[in-house]
Amino acid sequence: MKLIVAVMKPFKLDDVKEALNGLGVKGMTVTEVKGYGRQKGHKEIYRGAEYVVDFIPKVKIEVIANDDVAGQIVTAIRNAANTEKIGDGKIFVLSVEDVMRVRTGERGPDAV
Amino acid sequence: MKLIVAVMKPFKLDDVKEALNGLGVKGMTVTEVKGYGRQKGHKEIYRGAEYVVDFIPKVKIEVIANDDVAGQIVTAIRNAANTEKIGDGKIFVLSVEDVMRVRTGERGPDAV
Amino acid sequence: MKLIVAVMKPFKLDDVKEALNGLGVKGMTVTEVKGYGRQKGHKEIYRGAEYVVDFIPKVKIEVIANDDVAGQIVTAIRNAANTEKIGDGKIFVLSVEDVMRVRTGERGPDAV
Amino acid sequence: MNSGDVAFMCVATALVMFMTPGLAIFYGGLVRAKNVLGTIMHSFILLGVVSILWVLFGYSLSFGPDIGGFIGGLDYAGLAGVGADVKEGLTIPHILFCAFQLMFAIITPALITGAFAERMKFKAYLIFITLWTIVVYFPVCHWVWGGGWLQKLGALDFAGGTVIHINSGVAALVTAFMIGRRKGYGTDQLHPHNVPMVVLGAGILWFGWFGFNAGSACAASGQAAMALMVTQLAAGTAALSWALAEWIYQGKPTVLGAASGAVAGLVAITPACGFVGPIPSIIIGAVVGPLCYFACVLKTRMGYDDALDVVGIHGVGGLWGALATGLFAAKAYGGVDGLFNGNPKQFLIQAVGALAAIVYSVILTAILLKITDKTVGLRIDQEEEHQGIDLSQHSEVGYRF
Amino acid sequence: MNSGDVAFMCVATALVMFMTPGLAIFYGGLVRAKNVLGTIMHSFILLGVVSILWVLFGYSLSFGPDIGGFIGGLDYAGLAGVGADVKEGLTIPHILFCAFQLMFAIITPALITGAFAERMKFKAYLIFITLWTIVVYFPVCHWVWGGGWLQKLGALDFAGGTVIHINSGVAALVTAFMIGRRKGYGTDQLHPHNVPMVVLGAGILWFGWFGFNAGSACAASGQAAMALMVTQLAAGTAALSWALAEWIYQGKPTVLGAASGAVAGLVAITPACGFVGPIPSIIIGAVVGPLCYFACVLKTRMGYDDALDVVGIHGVGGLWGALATGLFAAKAYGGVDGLFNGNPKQFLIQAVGALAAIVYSVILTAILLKITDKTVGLRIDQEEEHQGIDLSQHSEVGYRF
Amino acid sequence: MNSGDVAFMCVATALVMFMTPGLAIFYGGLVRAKNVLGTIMHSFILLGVVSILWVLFGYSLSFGPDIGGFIGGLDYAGLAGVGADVKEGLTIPHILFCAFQLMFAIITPALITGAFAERMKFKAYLIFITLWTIVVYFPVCHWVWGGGWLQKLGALDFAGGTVIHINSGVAALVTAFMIGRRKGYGTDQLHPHNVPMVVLGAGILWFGWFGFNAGSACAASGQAAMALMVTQLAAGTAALSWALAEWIYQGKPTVLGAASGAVAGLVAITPACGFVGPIPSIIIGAVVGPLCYFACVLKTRMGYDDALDVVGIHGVGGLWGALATGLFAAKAYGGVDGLFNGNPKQFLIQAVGALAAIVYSVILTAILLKITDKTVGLRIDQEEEHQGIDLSQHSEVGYRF
Ligand SMILES: Nc1ncnc2c1ncn2[C@@H]1O[C@H](COP(=O)(O)OP(=O)(O)O)[C@@H](O)[C@H]1O
Ligand SMILES: Nc1ncnc2c1ncn2[C@@H]1O[C@H](COP(=O)(O)OP(=O)(O)O)[C@@H](O)[C@H]1O
Ligand SMILES: Nc1ncnc2c1ncn2[C@@H]1O[C@H](COP(=O)(O)OP(=O)(O)O)[C@@H](O)[C@H]1O
Repeated sequence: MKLIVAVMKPFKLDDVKEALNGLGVKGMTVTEVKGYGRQKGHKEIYRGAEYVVDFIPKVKIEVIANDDVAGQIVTAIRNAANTEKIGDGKIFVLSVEDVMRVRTGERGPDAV
Repeated sequence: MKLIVAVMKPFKLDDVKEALNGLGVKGMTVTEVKGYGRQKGHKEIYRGAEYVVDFIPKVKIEVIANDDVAGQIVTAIRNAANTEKIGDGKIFVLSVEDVMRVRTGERGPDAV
Repeated sequence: MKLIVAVMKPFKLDDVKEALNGLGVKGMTVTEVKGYGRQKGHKEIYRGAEYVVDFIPKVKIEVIANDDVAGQIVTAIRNAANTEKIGDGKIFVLSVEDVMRVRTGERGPDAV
Repeated sequence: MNSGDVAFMCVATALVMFMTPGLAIFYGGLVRAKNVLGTIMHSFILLGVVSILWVLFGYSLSFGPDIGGFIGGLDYAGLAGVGADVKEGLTIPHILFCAFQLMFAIITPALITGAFAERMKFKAYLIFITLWTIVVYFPVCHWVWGGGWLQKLGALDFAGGTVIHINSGVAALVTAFMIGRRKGYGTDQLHPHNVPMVVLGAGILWFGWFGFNAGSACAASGQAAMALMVTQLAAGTAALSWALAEWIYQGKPTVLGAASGAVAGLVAITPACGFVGPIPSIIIGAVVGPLCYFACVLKTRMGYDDALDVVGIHGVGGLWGALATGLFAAKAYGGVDGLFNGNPKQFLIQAVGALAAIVYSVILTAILLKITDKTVGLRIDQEEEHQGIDLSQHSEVGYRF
Repeated sequence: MNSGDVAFMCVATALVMFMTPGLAIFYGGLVRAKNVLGTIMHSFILLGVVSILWVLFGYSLSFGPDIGGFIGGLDYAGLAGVGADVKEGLTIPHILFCAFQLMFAIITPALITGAFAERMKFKAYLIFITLWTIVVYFPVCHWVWGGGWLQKLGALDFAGGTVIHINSGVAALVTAFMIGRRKGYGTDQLHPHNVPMVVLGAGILWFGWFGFNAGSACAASGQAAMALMVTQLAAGTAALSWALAEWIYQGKPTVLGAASGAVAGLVAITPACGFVGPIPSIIIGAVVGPLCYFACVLKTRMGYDDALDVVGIHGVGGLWGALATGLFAAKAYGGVDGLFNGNPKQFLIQAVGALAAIVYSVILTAILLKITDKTVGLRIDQEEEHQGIDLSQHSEVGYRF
Repeated sequence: MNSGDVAFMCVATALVMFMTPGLAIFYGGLVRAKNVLGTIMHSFILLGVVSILWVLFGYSLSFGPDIGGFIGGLDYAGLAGVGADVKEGLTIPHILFCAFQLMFAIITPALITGAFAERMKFKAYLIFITLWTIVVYFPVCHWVWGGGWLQKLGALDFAGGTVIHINSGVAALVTAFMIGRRKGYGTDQLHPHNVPMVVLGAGILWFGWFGFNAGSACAASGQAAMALMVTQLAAGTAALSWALAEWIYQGKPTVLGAASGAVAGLVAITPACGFVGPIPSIIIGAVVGPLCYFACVLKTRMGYDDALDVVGIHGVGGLWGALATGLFAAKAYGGVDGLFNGNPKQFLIQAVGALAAIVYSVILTAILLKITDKTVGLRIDQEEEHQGIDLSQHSEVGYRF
């Protein structure tokens, strides 16, 4: 099983959710994060002073998936989250050793 | 070493903390997240319109543990977090290559 | 490729960012989390009652890096985040199977 | 008609109205984020419910011609005869007096809501609070201000220590017992989600309370001015004395303590404010801070869950205020003398007034709660309580940052 | 000069001023967090812009000697001759009347801003709103209150149903159409980020509205007192009736609904408040809640994006209020009789007044928007809209928790 | 006694009281979230501390029979002889004048607290601020309003530019220097955590300031009305002129800038408001916006850490206001003529008054800080500063969303 993590622009979340629904992916976990990268931060003004804020609001989604669909999921997220502008974010895949569904105690692929 | 990640209902956090204390687990990191899954979202009303909000508040805990206790930890979390109702969440386990304690610079199992 | 995760004291974030810049690391993702560990929580007073709050504000940073620089990054974070006081946090390293840059669709080391 | 008095009472009425949103903000900040809206709604909706009751028959029951010392007659039902003409015995329009008193009738039941915060069904709430306003507030108001038996007895209650604070504080106690504790009480940290909001609410209450207390003179008079000053002194002193009590007993003074102390001081000076001068008001405030603080400490030990300390602040503070009026009152300020000015009888009368309100409010509140519980059920179920009343009762969430 | 009246009108002026920050808070809570500051700014900056316009020529255009029933002359430009002496026909200083009216001129354009929230360029906003105040507000104000043709016709508008609410509500409709929908309208959840803030704003508005409505009597009189009472009754009833409509049609009463209803009630009673008594005010409030609620439901169906429901609340509520004045007005309260008191003509006059304001405001608003669009462009670009107007227009963020 | 004046002054007193919670909200929003409560506490607790000082001897030192032009005698200690009877020379009760002035004595020290926000020990704060109120505020208040030497000299200070704003602004400067910069100053972003809260605070301040300025007429008079109008004009203009200065020099107008400008405008018009008309008030406001803006820019360059710009806004704005009074004052409005009306002497007198306050406040503030530092230490330690003053000084947290 894989853990697919994607960091992306917040307003793309709904599109990504739709795309995953399309693949039959039934769950994910979403975190509000701040990203630092090539994308230029915004300027802020505060009583005569000026600051550049480098950390930009992003959302991170985490999806556990079975090995066979992981590739499709990555592609689907990429297509949905892509705006072709800098700051679109990253997707990365980790290997998961074990998964358990809390409610039932099921383990492994059944728990996904 | 393992990284045990659990996504669960927020009001179960204290129970889980107690359960982990019982196992002698001395640390964890907690994040507020929003979950999307089989659990039905709630309805919201806004000036005559109605929306279903699919993303439900959850907490995510991350625990680094040595290999020998990882299994026990998963079981303990499961038992503490289980309400037998849909939306109880998931636990997954990843393999960790290295751990360091910032304060001392200790590495590996000692750093956990 | 590696995923380097560090949990640390919030006011050290800027120092860590500088340190990573120094290594040419161009990106990271930051999450506000709460930590539970050896560090004693703070007391709170509420209308005659007293509580100890165990969960302490921390930040978590996630950096994806190629294998060759991962070690340096861990060291750099450690040096920047270290205050030699309890509660300085942990760094851990996971192995990443695949990385993709959303904007370009690049994969692997190029996407980092 | 005196235009200065009309000007004064119009503004005083507006100020007292403003206290109800202020209370909504005060209470709203004290609950957890998932219950903020439902808690606000408890106060806010009364601006509608009680306004209508007041016009229909509430004003008449409270201030209509006295029937047996217990209740007013229905002569003013529908506000018949209550117009823009000057009210007999006053210098302001009858409708203005009626409007001013309406604001008191709105905020009194709203005060109670802190006791059962975070767990009552909204439907049950509406039923209970409507009944309570009719069956408890209107009569007690009549007793003290509308020509009822306590007024005839000579009980002093300038702006409503007995009518408002003891009355609601005691109702709060009964409610807290009968609805039971919140889930997680004693284990989880059921703490305020927004303390700056609480302080803002306290600030609005304080501001509005000048209208409440000084306005109770019904004229822009020297008595009003003195009431205003002693209101300030009692509130300020109590803010300080609560914080100091915390500092001594728990090692730190808190901001919530100062805000709570201010409210306690305002409560305590309410019955006394037309009858005492600056020094007694400082004493009243100095005592009420620690007194209410320890009442809150005690609550924690006794184990009932008066969520926002209505008993500790309004009940205990109101009782102290009613009795203190009997101690410190001085004829020179506009009433009669109290114990310390050589008139022990007044202290007894004050005690009788307080006792009557307590007994009446306890019994009636308990009955009304039982009725409500039997018909629609008082309490939300466990899942709903986890979700919070905002979502479960109103399908809304407070914040989306 | 009557000191009671001066006292009253000074405070009323302060209260109406307070409504503008109140509106900023009300609207600010209704938008998403990334737009909170820009939305606040729309109201707040008018405290400066309109103040200056008012002194330069606005007061004069509105209240200067009538020119053909349409506009005032420039005799008072620069507030020449507007001093601390008593104003003819009143008992208060001329400058005080001028200050009181200034506050109305500030809040009226501010009301419109809810329609185009979250997407207008700040520069375009300033241009448009300045022009609108000059070309629409000042004339219509003159028509109704400054001795213009509607006043001569006998249109009743005690505190500004036509001048303020219909006028701004209609302008809002035009703006919503011409600027287009927000990104994500109909798909994303463009929900309030801070409902407690909305309720606080509503509370401040309600409080200030007592100055607005009662102050429109220009004296601390019986009429002022009655206006105050009916304001309370309409607002409270409408808060309840909107929430009940939701309860019936959607299964839950919401807090936002109660707050929105309160504002709708305040809007509806505004033109009527000097001319009706308690029972009509309750009817006016009872009707306006569901009416505006369904207007909001309808908007969702019609698909234009009046972001904060200015049309549904101020337009529809103001129209109902203007007509209801023609229905319920009674000579005894200070004006003339309405339809239900045997004077159908007044109803017609009210309808004419409303219609005139609608036609004039629609046409002029559309022209001004076109001009602004052609010169600097109305709308921010897509990236800026994602970022929010706080960052894109003001380089600021609202919160940092 | 004049009931209109009593009505007016009661409300004015309430309005000025409301400014202190307003300031707490204003300052509270400007600090980081971990310091919000401690910052609020700095203002809020003074409602208690200064009230008590005032009754004990503060009123007497300020307004008691003059001793050598420097201080008042103790005749009114414990408010002896200060009752509900009319005060000589006025038309309101003595106790009401005393209450009104109390509110000024509360907010003045509260203003200073912005300078040392986020880093002072609470115990040290209480000691310092109590001493400052006694040793600096009471005397300077006596000089200007209580029959002291500046009043005899003919210095004009209608509502407290010198007494309140220069005085506190200068104390702020000294404090900022002596307590040192916050950790992270110049590197971290020590930004406001809640700008909507700041605007709300500014709105409350503005609202309350009408009581402050118009109330300083001590009667519901034409002068009060004019003071009210010019207060509005200066505040509105300055909100706009600060925002425009930003727009020109930094490319964007900010909401915080508009709010800061409004406060600067209110500060600047304070000494002048009883003596000038509309056009001068617009000029005063137009100048003070950019002036204070650049004062803030300059601060950043000079490197001292006046955290919330008390010097830049109250110090600089108050100084400009005091001098502008000497420029624009016109006999016709109630005082004497200023420079532009042919009386250059008045400008000199104003400068002398300002200078005296500056010198006195600098020296005494420095001494009091030194004493406090030597006894309990001014500053929290580094760990506590990281934690924030809410937790370290009050064992509380502001928010729990
Ligand atoms: N090395 C990295 N490790 C972790 N997260 C990263 C890394 N690089 C970028 N990110 C995340 O991806 C986001 C977008 O990256 P950025 O460099 O701005 O644009 P792009 O991905 O289009 O090249 C960042 O805001 C950050 O959250
Ligand atoms: N495939 C997944 N990947 C990541 N998180 C998931 C996944 N499926 C579920 N979750 C998380 O677990 C939570 C509970 O899942 P849900 O399907 O609602 O109930 P249950 O786990 O009881 O079957 C979700 O809210 C989400 O946070
Ligand atoms: N076993 C663990 N798994 C995950 N996170 C941990 C673990 N132990 C500690 N942490 C994180 O590190 C932080 C610091 O740990 P703590 O034990 O307080 O101090 P130290 O790391 O200096 O020994 C904690 O607040 C928590 O966020």
